[in-house]
Amino acid sequence: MESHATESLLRWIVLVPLLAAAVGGLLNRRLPKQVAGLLACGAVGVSFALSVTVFLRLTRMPAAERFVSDTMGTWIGFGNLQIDLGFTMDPLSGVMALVVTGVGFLIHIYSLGYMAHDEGFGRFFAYMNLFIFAMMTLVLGENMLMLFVGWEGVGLCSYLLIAFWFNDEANAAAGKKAFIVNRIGDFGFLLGIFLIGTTLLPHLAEGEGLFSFRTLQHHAGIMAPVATAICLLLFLGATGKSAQIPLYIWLPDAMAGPTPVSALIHAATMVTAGVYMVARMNFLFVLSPTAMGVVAAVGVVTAIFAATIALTQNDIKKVLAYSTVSQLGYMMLACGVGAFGIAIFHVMTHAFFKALLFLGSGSVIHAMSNEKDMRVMGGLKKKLPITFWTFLIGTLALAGIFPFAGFFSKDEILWKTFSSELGGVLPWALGFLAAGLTAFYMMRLVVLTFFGENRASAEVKSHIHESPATMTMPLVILAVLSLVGGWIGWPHFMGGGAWFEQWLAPVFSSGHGAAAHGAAVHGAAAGEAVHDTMMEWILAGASLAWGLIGLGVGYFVYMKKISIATSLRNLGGGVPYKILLNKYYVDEAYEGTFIRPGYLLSKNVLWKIVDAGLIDGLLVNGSALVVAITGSVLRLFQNGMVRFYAWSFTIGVTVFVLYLSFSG
Amino acid sequence: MSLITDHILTWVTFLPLLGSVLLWTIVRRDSHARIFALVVALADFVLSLHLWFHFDSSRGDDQFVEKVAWLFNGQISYHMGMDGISLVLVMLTTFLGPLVILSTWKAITDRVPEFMAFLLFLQAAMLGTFFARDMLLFYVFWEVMLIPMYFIIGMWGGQRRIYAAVKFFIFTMVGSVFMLVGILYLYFQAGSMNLFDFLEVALGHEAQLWLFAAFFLAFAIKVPVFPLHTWLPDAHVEAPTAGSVVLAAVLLKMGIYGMLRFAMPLFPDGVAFFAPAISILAVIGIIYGALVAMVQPDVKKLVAYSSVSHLGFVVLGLFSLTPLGVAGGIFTMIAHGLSTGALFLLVGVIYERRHTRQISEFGGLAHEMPVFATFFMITTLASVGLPGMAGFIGEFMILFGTFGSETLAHAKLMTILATTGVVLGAIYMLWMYQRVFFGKLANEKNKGLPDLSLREIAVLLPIVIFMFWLGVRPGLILDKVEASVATVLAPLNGGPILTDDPGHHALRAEPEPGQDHPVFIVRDTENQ
Amino acid sequence: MNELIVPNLSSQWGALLPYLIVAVGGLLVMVVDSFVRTLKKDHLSYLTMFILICVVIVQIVGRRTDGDLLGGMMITGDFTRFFNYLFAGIGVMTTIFATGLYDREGRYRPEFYPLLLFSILGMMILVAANDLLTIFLGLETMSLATYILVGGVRGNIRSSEAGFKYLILGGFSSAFLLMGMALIYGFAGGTGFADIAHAMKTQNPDVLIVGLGSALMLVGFGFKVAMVPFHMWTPDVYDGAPTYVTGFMATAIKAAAFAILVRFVILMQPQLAFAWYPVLVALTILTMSFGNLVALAQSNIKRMLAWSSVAHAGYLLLGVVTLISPSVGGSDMMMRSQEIGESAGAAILFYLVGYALMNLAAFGIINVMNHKSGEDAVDINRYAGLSRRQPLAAATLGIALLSLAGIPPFVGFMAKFYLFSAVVRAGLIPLAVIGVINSLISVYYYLRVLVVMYMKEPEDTSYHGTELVSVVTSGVLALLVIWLGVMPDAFHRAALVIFRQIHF
Amino acid sequence: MEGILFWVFGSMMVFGGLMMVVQRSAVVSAVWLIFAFVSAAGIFALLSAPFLAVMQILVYAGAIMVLFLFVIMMLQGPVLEGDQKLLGRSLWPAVAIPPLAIVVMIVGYVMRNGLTGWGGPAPEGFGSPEHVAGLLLGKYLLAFELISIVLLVAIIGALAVGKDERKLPWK
Amino acid sequence: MEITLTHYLLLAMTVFLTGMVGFVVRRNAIVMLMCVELMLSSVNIVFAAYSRFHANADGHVFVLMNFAVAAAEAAIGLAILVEIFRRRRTVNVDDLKALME
Repeated sequence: MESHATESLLRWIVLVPLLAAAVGGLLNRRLPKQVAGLLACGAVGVSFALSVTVFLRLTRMPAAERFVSDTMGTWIGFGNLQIDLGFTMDPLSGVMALVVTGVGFLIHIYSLGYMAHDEGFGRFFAYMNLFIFAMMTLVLGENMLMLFVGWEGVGLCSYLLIAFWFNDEANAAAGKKAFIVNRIGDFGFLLGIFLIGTTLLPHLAEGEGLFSFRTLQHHAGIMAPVATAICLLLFLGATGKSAQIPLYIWLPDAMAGPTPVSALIHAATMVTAGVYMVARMNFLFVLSPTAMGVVAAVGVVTAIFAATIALTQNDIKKVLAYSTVSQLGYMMLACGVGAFGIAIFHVMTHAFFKALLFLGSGSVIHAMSNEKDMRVMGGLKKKLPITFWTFLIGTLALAGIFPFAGFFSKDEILWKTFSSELGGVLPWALGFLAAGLTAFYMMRLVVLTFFGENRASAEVKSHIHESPATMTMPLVILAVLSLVGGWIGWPHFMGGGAWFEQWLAPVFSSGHGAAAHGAAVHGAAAGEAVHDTMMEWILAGASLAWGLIGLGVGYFVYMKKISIATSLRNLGGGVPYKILLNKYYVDEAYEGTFIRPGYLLSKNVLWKIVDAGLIDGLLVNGSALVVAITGSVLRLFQNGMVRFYAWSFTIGVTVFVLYLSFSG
Repeated sequence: MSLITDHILTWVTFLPLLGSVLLWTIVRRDSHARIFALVVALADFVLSLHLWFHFDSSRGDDQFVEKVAWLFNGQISYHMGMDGISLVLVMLTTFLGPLVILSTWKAITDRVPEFMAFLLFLQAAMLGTFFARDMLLFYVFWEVMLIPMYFIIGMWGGQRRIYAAVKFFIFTMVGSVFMLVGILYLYFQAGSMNLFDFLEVALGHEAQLWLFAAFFLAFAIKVPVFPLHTWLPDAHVEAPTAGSVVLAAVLLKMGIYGMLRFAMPLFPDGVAFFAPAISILAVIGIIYGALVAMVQPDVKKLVAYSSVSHLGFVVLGLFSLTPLGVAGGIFTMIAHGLSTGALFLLVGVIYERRHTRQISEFGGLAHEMPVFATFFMITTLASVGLPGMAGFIGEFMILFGTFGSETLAHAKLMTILATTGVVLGAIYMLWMYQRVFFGKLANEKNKGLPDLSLREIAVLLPIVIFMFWLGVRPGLILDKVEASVATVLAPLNGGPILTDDPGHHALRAEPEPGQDHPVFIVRDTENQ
Repeated sequence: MNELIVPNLSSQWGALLPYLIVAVGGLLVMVVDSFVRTLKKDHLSYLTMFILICVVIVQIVGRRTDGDLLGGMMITGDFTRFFNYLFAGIGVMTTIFATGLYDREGRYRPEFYPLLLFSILGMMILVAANDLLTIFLGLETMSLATYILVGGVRGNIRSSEAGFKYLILGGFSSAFLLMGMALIYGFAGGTGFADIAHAMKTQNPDVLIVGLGSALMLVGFGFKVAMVPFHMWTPDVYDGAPTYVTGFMATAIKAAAFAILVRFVILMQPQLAFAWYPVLVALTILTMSFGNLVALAQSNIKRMLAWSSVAHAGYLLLGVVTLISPSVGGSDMMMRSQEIGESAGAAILFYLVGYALMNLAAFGIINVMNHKSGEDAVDINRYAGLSRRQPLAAATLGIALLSLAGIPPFVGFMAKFYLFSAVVRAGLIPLAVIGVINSLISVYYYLRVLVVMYMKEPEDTSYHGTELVSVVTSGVLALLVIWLGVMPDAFHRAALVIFRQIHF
Repeated sequence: MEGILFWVFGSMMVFGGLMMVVQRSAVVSAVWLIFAFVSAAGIFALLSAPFLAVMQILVYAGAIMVLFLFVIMMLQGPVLEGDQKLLGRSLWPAVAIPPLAIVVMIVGYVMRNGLTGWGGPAPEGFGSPEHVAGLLLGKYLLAFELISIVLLVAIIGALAVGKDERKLPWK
Repeated sequence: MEITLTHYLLLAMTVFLTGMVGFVVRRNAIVMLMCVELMLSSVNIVFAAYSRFHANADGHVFVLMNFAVAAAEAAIGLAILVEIFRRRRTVNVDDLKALME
């Protein structure tokens, strides 16, 4: 095993937010709001700064050895099962760490303003810091178990923050739903871990951490026979965390939490954990074309499925939520076609613009006195100029308009889908379609929110105002990032260096190896590369045009000809619209097939019939009753009649005599 | 000092009994009784710390052994010993002892000296059970344990306390009487009641099956394993808080301990024969317990059923026959002891205030009692096995161990089914939490409920600290039990997952290559 | 024809002394009561106790001339001394319990003391019997005295009825016993145990004559120990008799009857016991089960304990069954089987003592549980909340009942342990299983009393133990119950030694 | 000769017993019992037990039965009325079958195994008062003493139970 | 036909069973006592017969003791019966139902 640099700063990236969370959480209301806010933001800031420091150190290393680790000792040590408590940073986790702490920091700042008047201020920041801790554990964890700690930790924070305003039962329910659905994913994840562990354990050398990513990568070949199973199980976990079909249902509900939470957890960071994990385990996924196919298929179907739902939603955050689901589908698609680097690239750009959009929507909601329904918004352009312009930038980025960040990542994804051996025309077409839909519904959102007349009540209207600087400043920064953030991945065909991909290349080397292998098998020639470049140009142009069309149509329909929307709504008797509005009735289907029957089964059959009736009633009390009744019946022999007693005596004697006669 | 340290196990066991007797006879004032009991329990804890710090983790055999002839010319002896498995359970018991007593400060106002006496008596019996290395001694402690618990449930319990107490008593007796016959049979095969002599008896296949069934029944009822569990919810619901805590935290562990210490090593054929069936029951218990817990209207009953589910994991781990699964089971016992104990304490807190445990009576408590809500949340999370807390380590090890088990039939399928319990656990716990703590404060009676007092925090805080501590540093327990687990499993020819590769000597207590039989005991320590 | 064989008494006075003391003591008590008019009421009880204690002292300090007495009519040794101690102890306890109730209407029974002593004399003789005639006379002395103890409470119809039922059924059973003896006499040509043993060795026993004879004797003893189906007097008589007499009967008579039963089956075994062994096994099982099952349905504590005594008779019969179980008789396994027989016998002895202790402790409390009006508290519900009113009485009764249920660390558990271990040792595992199932069932009804005492609030607080002396005495017995439950070994070893003396 | 007497006394005894059982009046039953006892004395005589025969008449048929008759007369009324009916018709089989079964078994056994003869005439002086007295005062001295205790107990008992409390001799 | 030991035994058995059946069927307590006496009497015949068979008088002693015990038993039985009769004005054992389940 190659030696690698150790970096004890790493642990503090993780631990500082934890300490801040602990302090903030324990002192809670005893801490003045300013102090609490400062503590929380400061902690994340420190974390960010440390991440940058370590990251820079990473950049100075030779490309192949970019890896630092920080081990805090054995976590679980039993027999030859050795799991360390440690953190590592390689190019992949470095990028993730920067995104998480960076965006997290901005959102923390934003929250200072957004949550300023909330009574749970201290609690909120404690949770947020705890989230950063968990997310960093997930990202920097040295092994799968550490990742799983973070994985569950972010789920917990998500739960706590969704249910932050627990007064409303719906929020609490949404939080619970998020946690539980994630747990379903974890079910697969855990099994995946077990499968890896049992496959690998007999082959480990002394002192090798069983689930350490380095070990896994090192021994990936051993796992080849069961790679498909492992990958599918792990992917089940990813569908939970990254809100893919069939476990995406929690994410839209999760919008019940405060908007910064939606931005941080349910857009920028946590939900991408699944993508991160798949990318992290790329060396396994590439071993199984089946698994890759499933990943790609689920990704693309999710992308288009969520996009269609987003078309009809009226809640501003719900639209963004479905959009997030859709974008996560893109990322999965990228992973599925082997373009892990691009997936992470999209993770990053998406973090920028989706955080921006959420924060912007938060600003809107803040201005509209917590109103989230777009149907009563409108005309906010003038009153919230900063919000509007930054929001628009985010929209353009999401719609994939050149030169915003989204263009680069999304375009790359579509291109890879098209060109990869694992992709093809059909996935590309679906992704392409989804991209147009995205542009359309985003424009719809923008128009309904910012353009036209305000449709709110006078009371609400009078309170509309631009948000404070703590909120707008992050918006601006994120807007800038949404613009320029994609440029680091400027692709080759446009004269760039695809620096982002190159940076990650060492992590995905095996993946690339497989892709190269596949290309070699299929006789990829140099000539084809030229053709590819042409093709790339064409596709990029098409997708840009397609995005613009989407935007245009959206603008046209909702700004000029609202009747079109109405007639679309009534298309086919309004059934398609209704289906979309009600999200394909998936929640209801789950409720009807699993939850309700499960509940009724448990209550009426298992508890009432099996437990109380059969086991307790029939077996336990029943046998007791039989004994008691036997006793009561036998008791009747004791009738007080001496003659009867004597008779039973004679019977006893007779038995003896008879027995003796027969035996003698 | 050597008077104490030479007979440390006796002291640890009988100090509470002494306190109990004094409470019966001398200490009659309520306030005195409380303080006296607390002091005794604390003293016992301090004594047990001696065990913890002087325990040699590298050895899998018994330590601090005491052996005095008792009956039949020493064929039956007062034989006390302690290995790592006993150690951790003993520490759990003595650690919870003072906390439990402290928790009853306000809750028990009727016949306080008697209550404290019974609690201490119970503690003595439980400790004795963990130490006993003579089967009859074990059986005596095992049965004696019923008496104080029976009174605790029956005298200070809820509405249906009598039903619950009697059910508890008789249910447990049902199993143990058959075990007694089994013990007697073994006694005449071995010529002694000593566990280690039992281990050397060569039993026929059929005898092993019968004996294993007899032993297993006794322990399975105590655990409780699936169809034998119905006493548990009743006992839990009706018992006073302290009773529930002890019941959940320690008493249920007796069954597991018994399987591990006696039923499994003594009858390898029985284990081999029954393991598939038992693992199925365990899995049923996991899922069934969780599903039934989900629909309970009473918080305590919910927690009770959750115990059925959790202990299903432990049983599964045990019968995976892998060191990992077994160690995970032991770890889960501790973790479950902490988390479920804390849950019952918390339920007790709210019951003291509101005199109801119906979930529907609550809602929105997080407003009125934020500290309480926080403790409850932490405990809930510990219970559902959130990574980073104690529960996760155990569950992970169990499931991982089981998954890799090569002796257990359908191990993979069992693990997959069992893992659904992880999901279900989150469902019922969080749903309960949501209904109790979240939402609007709808019920007028819940307005203005006082938050946790300092005393209550003092009771809960140590437990919570350990939940985290063990979650981050499970080595605290694992190091102590590792060698002992190997010893216990040695008669079963080990779990393949960790030992089948000759290239690695995975376990420190693995026999030396040249040695044919693993050393169960170091006789020298007995004949001191 | 045959010359007068006058037994040489001079060397036997020492061994006869305990019997003489009790016999003369009985007369003395009677005489004192009749002629000394200045006596306080409880002086008679002191005298009675003194006499019984004299028996103990004489046995401790006296010379031990073991062996045949009075020309083989009796035999003395550790075995008889052991039972003499037991009877004396039970007698003292019974005297204490009885004396406590002097003041109650209709309970002053001066005849109680001589009758108690004569009854004990009968038992002592019964245990020491070495001749069928001695058995018969000892048994009748014991029984006749007991009939009056049971039925002699004037003005109490329940007592009279109990006494009459006991008497008439006792007479009925005596007829069977006698018929059995007659048949055995007919086989052996003599009534001495020595004659019988000799005949057993030398002649081929006729199954119907000897088998039926011994079976009928078994029936007679079975009546005394309350073996199903000869048990039916038990609940009625225990219920109707004054409680202290019930306690006496449940412990002393049972002990005496089992003592002679054990000696009798050993005498008959191994050649013949197997003729009716399966029937005995079946009746043992029935006895255990019947007793426990019906006890479940009782609400009267005395009846409950009566049925429980039937059940305990069943357990003890289990010991008897083990004692003579076929494997014991196998010639090739003689060494091991002797061991088994000894362990069974010692277990029976231990059980009898333990049973006496715990039962006396229980009856001691029940005996003094009265209403102000003098009404006995026999309904279990009268004990509600006793733990609050009289913690000591409740704890004592509780310990006694838990011990009866066979819960450690009380002597009842150890007794069962020794017994069942002998049973298992003899390989009778199904019987052991039935035994433990039965003791499981028994737990329920014993617990019910505990439930009432400790877990129910009192409805009528006017019932309470009136006699502190009795309560404290019972408390001391309860301590013995614990002590013997924790440290039974010395006593058990003694029991082994004692039993060895009569065995094989 | 012995044969005839045996059959005579035997059938008298059985008949007396049966009549005692079936007669409803207690007095009549008692008289039939005396009849049976007298027959028994005859049987004793046949069995070379003259002393027993005499004692049977004196003690049994004399003293004991007089006691019975005395009590019956003392109690009068209900005792003399006797039983309304002995047993329900349906219960007769339950009562009768066990003894019948015993009879069948034992008779069957006897028929299989044959009769047991005497093996010789009784010795001279057998069963005479001297003979029995020798045993009573010698070998069976204990029994002789014990029976006094038994009778004493019976006296105490009869007094204690039978007498009114105020009239107890010692009060 | 020679009268053998067996004849006497069978006679005793018949008488014994008669007494036994009488005991079971009769309600009158005094008659029940008499039935017991009858049964004892039959036992006496067995003893006497075996005494004759073995040519030793041990059985005779037994019979004598039997007389005494029977007398004692009858005395006590009748005493208790008188006491019961005083209270209940009955000697019908089926009326003795103060003690039953």
